Amino acid sequence: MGANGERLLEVRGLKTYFHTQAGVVKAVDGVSFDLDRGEALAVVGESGCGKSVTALSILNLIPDPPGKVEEGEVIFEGRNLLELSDREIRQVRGNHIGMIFQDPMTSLNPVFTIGNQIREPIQIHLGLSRKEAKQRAIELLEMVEIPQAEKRYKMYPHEFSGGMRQRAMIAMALSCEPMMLIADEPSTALDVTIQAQIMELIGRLQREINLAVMLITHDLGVVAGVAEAVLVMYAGKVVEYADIGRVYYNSRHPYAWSLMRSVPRMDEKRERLLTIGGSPPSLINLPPGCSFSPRCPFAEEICSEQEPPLVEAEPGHLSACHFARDFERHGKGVED
Amino acid sequence: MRKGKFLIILVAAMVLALGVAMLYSGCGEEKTEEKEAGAKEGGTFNYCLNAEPVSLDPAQLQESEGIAVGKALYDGLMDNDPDTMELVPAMAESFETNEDATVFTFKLKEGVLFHNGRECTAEDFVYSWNRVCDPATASEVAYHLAPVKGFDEMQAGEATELEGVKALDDYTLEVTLSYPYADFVYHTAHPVTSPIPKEVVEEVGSENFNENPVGTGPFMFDSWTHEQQVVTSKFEDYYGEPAFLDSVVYKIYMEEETAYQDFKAGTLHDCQIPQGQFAAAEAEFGDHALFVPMMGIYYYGLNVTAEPWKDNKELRQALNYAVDRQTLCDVVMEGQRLPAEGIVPPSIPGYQEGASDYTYDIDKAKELLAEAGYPDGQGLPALTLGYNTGGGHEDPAQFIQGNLTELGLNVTLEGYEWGSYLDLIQAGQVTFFRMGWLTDYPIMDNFLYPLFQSASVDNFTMYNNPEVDAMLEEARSTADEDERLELYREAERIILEESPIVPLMYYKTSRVYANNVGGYIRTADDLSPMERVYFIEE
Amino acid sequence: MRLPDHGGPEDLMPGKEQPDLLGPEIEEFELELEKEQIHGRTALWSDVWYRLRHNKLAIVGIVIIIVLFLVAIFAPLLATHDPLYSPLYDSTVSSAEKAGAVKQTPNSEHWLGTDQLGRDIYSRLVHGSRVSVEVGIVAVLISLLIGLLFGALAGYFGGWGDSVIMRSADIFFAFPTVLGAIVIMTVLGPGLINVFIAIGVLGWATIARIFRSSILSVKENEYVEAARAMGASHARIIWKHIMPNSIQPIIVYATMGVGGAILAEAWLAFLGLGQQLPAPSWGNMLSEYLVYYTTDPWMMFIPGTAIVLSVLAFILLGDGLRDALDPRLKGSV
Amino acid sequence: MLIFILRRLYQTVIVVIGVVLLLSFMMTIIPGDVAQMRAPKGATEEMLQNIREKFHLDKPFFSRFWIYLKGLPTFDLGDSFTYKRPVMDIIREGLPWSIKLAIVAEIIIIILGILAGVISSVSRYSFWDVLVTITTTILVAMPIYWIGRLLQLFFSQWLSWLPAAGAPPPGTAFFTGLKYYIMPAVALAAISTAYVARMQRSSMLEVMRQDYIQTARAKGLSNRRVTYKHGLKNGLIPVVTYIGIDFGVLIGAAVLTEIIFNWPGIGHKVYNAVLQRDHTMVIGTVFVLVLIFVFINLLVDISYAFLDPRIRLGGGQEVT
Repeated sequence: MGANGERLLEVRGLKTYFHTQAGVVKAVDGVSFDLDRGEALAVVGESGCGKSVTALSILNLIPDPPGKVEEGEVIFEGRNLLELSDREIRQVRGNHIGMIFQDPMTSLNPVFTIGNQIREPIQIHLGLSRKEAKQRAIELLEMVEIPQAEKRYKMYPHEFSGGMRQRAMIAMALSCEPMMLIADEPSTALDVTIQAQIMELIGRLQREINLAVMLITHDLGVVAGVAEAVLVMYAGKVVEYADIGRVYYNSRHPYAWSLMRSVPRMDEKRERLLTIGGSPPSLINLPPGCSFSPRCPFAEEICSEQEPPLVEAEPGHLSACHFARDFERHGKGVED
Repeated sequence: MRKGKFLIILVAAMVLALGVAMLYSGCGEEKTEEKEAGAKEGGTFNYCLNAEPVSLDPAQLQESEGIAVGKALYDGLMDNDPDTMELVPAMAESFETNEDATVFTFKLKEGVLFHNGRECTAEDFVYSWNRVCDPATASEVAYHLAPVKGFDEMQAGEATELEGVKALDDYTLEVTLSYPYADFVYHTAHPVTSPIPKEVVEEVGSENFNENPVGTGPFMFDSWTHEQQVVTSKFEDYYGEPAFLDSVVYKIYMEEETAYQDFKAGTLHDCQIPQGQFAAAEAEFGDHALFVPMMGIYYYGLNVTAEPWKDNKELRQALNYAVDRQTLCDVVMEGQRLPAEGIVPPSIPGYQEGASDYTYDIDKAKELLAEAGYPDGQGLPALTLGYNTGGGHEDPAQFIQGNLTELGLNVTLEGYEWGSYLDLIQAGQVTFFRMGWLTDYPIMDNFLYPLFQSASVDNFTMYNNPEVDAMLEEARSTADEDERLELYREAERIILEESPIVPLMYYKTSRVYANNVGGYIRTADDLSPMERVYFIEE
Repeated sequence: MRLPDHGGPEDLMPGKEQPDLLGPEIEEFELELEKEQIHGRTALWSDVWYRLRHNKLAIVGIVIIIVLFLVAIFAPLLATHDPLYSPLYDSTVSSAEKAGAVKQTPNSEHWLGTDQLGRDIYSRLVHGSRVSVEVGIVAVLISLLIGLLFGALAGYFGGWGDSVIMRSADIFFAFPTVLGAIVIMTVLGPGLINVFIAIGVLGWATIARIFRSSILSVKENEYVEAARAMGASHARIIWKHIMPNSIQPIIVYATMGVGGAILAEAWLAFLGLGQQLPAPSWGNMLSEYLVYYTTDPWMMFIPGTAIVLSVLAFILLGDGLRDALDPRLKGSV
Repeated sequence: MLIFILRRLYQTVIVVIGVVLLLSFMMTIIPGDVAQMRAPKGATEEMLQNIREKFHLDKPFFSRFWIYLKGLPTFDLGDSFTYKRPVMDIIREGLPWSIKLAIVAEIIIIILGILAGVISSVSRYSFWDVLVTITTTILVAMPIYWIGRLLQLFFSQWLSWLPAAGAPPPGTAFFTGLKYYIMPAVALAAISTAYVARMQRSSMLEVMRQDYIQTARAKGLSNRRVTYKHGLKNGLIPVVTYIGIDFGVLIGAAVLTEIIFNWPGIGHKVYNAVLQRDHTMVIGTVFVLVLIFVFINLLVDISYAFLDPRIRLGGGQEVT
């Protein structure tokens, strides 16, 4: 939410639906947010809330069929990415926006060497020769703190450890000096210690090369040190959007609030972690009113009747709850 | 919707497949008018063989493919006239026989050359016949010379030369038999008895003569690509009329159907007509489709030592009246066979019409069945009718079963593959069986003696009639042709009356040859003499 | 993990897949969708039936199979003629009529025409379905019996028995199938029962392999350990605990195996080693009519289409079953 | 890796000996007296006995088996009963034809099968996909000899484009000779092509939803590059394995094809040999066929390891 820099990306009313035989799955249903140069935004939510689809929609990577971006705009550097031709969007992918994925074990092609895979976008987007591209790839490997880069360059993914692979993925995503990096749960599949290293690396790179980062995670804990703003999603919609401090300490939405309490934290002593009962709703058949209402500990009658709009609970803090403005009082009253 | 489209395509594909099949109905090729005949010298004739020849060594010529090639490479003392099957001299100028048909003296033509250029003399016959009978040669067809004196000693390894074969001089050969056998001279028309040059055998080794055959025939051997073809070329110094053709390539096919396809495509100049296409072939190729009666009989045998056939002549005769040979030949076999009411076919000198009075007469059959003790088939155990699979015997077998069912019998079919079939018949496990008999020589003896003489190994019906045995022996020692044939005829009538077999059909050749070919005939032993064949000027 | 009722042509494919490039969360979401919304419960066989029911190609297969079975059961009622009757054998029929009785093209009297002996092809086709059904079922049962027994012995007990059995399976694999069938049939002689045995015996190795490997994967599971700890007998453990959990690929293979057996009957008949004549079987009919493929090609399309359709049906059902039983199961064609 | 190869070799030997043992036994219990079949018209019992001795038929089963086994390492397979020539000579003549046919069939399988599979996986539910799916399923369901006959009916009988059968005669020019291969190779390849197409399709679809494909797309690669570089190389792995193993099968499984197309190969010969009770021929031929089959399997296993870098060094993964 830091509106202090130069605007890089604007997402407006993004709707991505999947057309299945069981019905239309509204995976992303009207999501809007902004990202400035060098800013780090965390997109948080449970599995199936639409955060990955949002990321894929930005790069127009939604498989069609069955998926389709139905509505909305993704303005990147003044151009609507959704209206670009195939050729043009490919110039953006990997070149201006890099992306890394959750599972480094499977995200690298097992039959090509690491070097080959890093070299590929460099050659394609920057038009470097094979030799130059190799030089650049080795530099990149060094940049992401992979030792013996020259030797590693020739190795296959299966010869790398998980953390190494994710570093290689990052190197690959950053190979063309993109302005923005989308990291889709970059550390989820890794050991806790490695997780921290990877997040640290992303944080460092973001600062050093003024990279805008869209960090997708279900785990608020890991973004604490990196992200400046947080977008909380639930059932394909934005339910809370604010800078990180506000979401952490002054959440205005019961879902985000519960999420905060489901994460173990160093700085707070809690007797037990909160768990959110039930499971995410079917995106085909959303419950009436607020999607979260069946699971919401504070739900009232209105919640299952009317869908709450996304409103400014306080300046710079958006929340989609009927009680957003007086959530603190309302929520605490119930909990204690 | 996608699936709808898919299903529609699926159904459409099926319907289309069926539709194509239905729409197509015999739109045969246009028959081209034959050009005016005019023999042309030269050319290469592609002759169809239906299997790989087992061997090209005369000592191993046993099956029709080997013999077809052998007939072109080798000549013998005598030959059969291609049209009448009567005996005519080949390398022999003439021959004489003594009173009781035990000694034959052949006078040879002079100046007959082997393919290697050397003249062939009586000594070469002596050498070649000895070689055939030598156990070291391991000939499976040495039996052609079995009547020659000294044969048994030779086979047993007790002698190294046939006692009964002598070269009196370069051009006189004397053959003595161990028993009277007037028809022996027919054996000398078989290519197994052809002469081969000793020096070639010694040069290449007896075992390899097969791959390097040299004879006195109208064509010389060039090459043999196993499973593919045998190439022969015209022998310019042939003692008889030299061939018109430059060369004959014997193409080896494993399957009649595919050969027929290639014939139609022009790759082959002749081939067998596959079963089921006789009528169509006749319509398409007219008189180039040759259906010539052959020297063979197709019959169902009854093991007369086994129940229920044993001592029940009426039952056996009933079967003979119950089968509709005419329909079998005309409809099932598409006219490609001749109804057989006797054993010896019409192509054999001595053939008698009406050897039996077995006609299709279901009432008579029923009468006989009742006389046999099984009125309307009651009391008769279920019969099993055996046949060997894969040779086109299925349809006749089913037809016979239908006929016998009509008679009131309970018949099941049992198909065996050839490998075990003969065994089962001889072991008496199959007592009602299909069998065919093709003879090596156009003589009545060759039908009656092997099949019905009580000690013969090929007597599958176990028929044993001392009277018939005596008659057959007598016939063999009768040098006078007419007398001899009369004896055979009588024996045939007796056998038929006793009905150990149900004769069904006489084989016919089923051969087609190309439009641009002349002089092509098919003989009763299912061969085509290549020296008579020529191409016609287009 | 797949969209609940995907029924596109890809259902034919050995390895069933899901829509590509969906993010992981979509897949998880779909799982939820299947479990909760559609089924409400997780009983296996109802799941299977549900998925199968929504696979149109499998339904096509099932329909053909049902028709095949109905035809086989009610063959005598459906046939318009005695499948063995031919006017050629009939002494009351004139010879002119006999000459015209064979190889008639389809007409109102003979719906699919008559064969080379003048018999009604339609009636022979209807009766022939019985042979196909019998061969399919019996041969597969024999394969199952041998294959499951040896597979269970090998997989469950391991050790040298395992080695012996699996090496024997290797031997059967290395043996060219057609040749194996020919040799077995020449040993046994022709006839329907021997066709069952030959086809059945040749199929055991695959089933043993599949069953063994699934037993190996199930064997170490906790519930098996638990059963063993409670002193259950080997037979009981295999039957009660391992079987239900390893049987799925076997069911798929066996279903397709029925189609394979129908096909095998056909080529055995072609080699003259099949069902004894004159009883009609599709294999016999096809090889009989094949003779006339240049003069009367329509004939061979009748048994040919029947064979293809019924084999197709079992393949479609097998594919459908595999997807329905376990969408992730792969490669056991 | 070495241990892996050694283990496979040991299994190979066991399988080969097992096949010979099984086959010898079966040939022994096949009804039908070899001597009887070989004997001339009018043969005596003595002559039959000679034949039996010549072919060792009078000896007990195990001593005959031992005679075989002794000859195997030097490829001394005895003489054919029917052709009276060394079985190995006959195999030497037939095997090249079988292998050549299998190679052409394999080329058809590779080109058509993989192409069809890739096309239908790339454009799922398109016309081509549906066509490929229907064709492949029907092909699998068709008796191979019927496929052969249909081909002959269409291309030889009706259209006269191709020779109905047979191998190219000696001295035929290469391209003319190729015409002889087309139909038998297509018939032989039909079922495998269908399997490969189905396998390739599902393997491609499987690969195309792997994370690394998404990575490749996110790198901004063109669809073509994603499919044919990143997808195909991975998607080919199981297919290549299948094709390799199938090559061994094709050489030995061509019995029906070789009969219908009058191909002078080895499958044809062995079929006739069974019917002729030519024991030495049957056992010798199958021995060579099985040897080829297991050897190719071995090669495939080893080459598989080189195709997939994951196995190259890891060494543990066995392919069955």
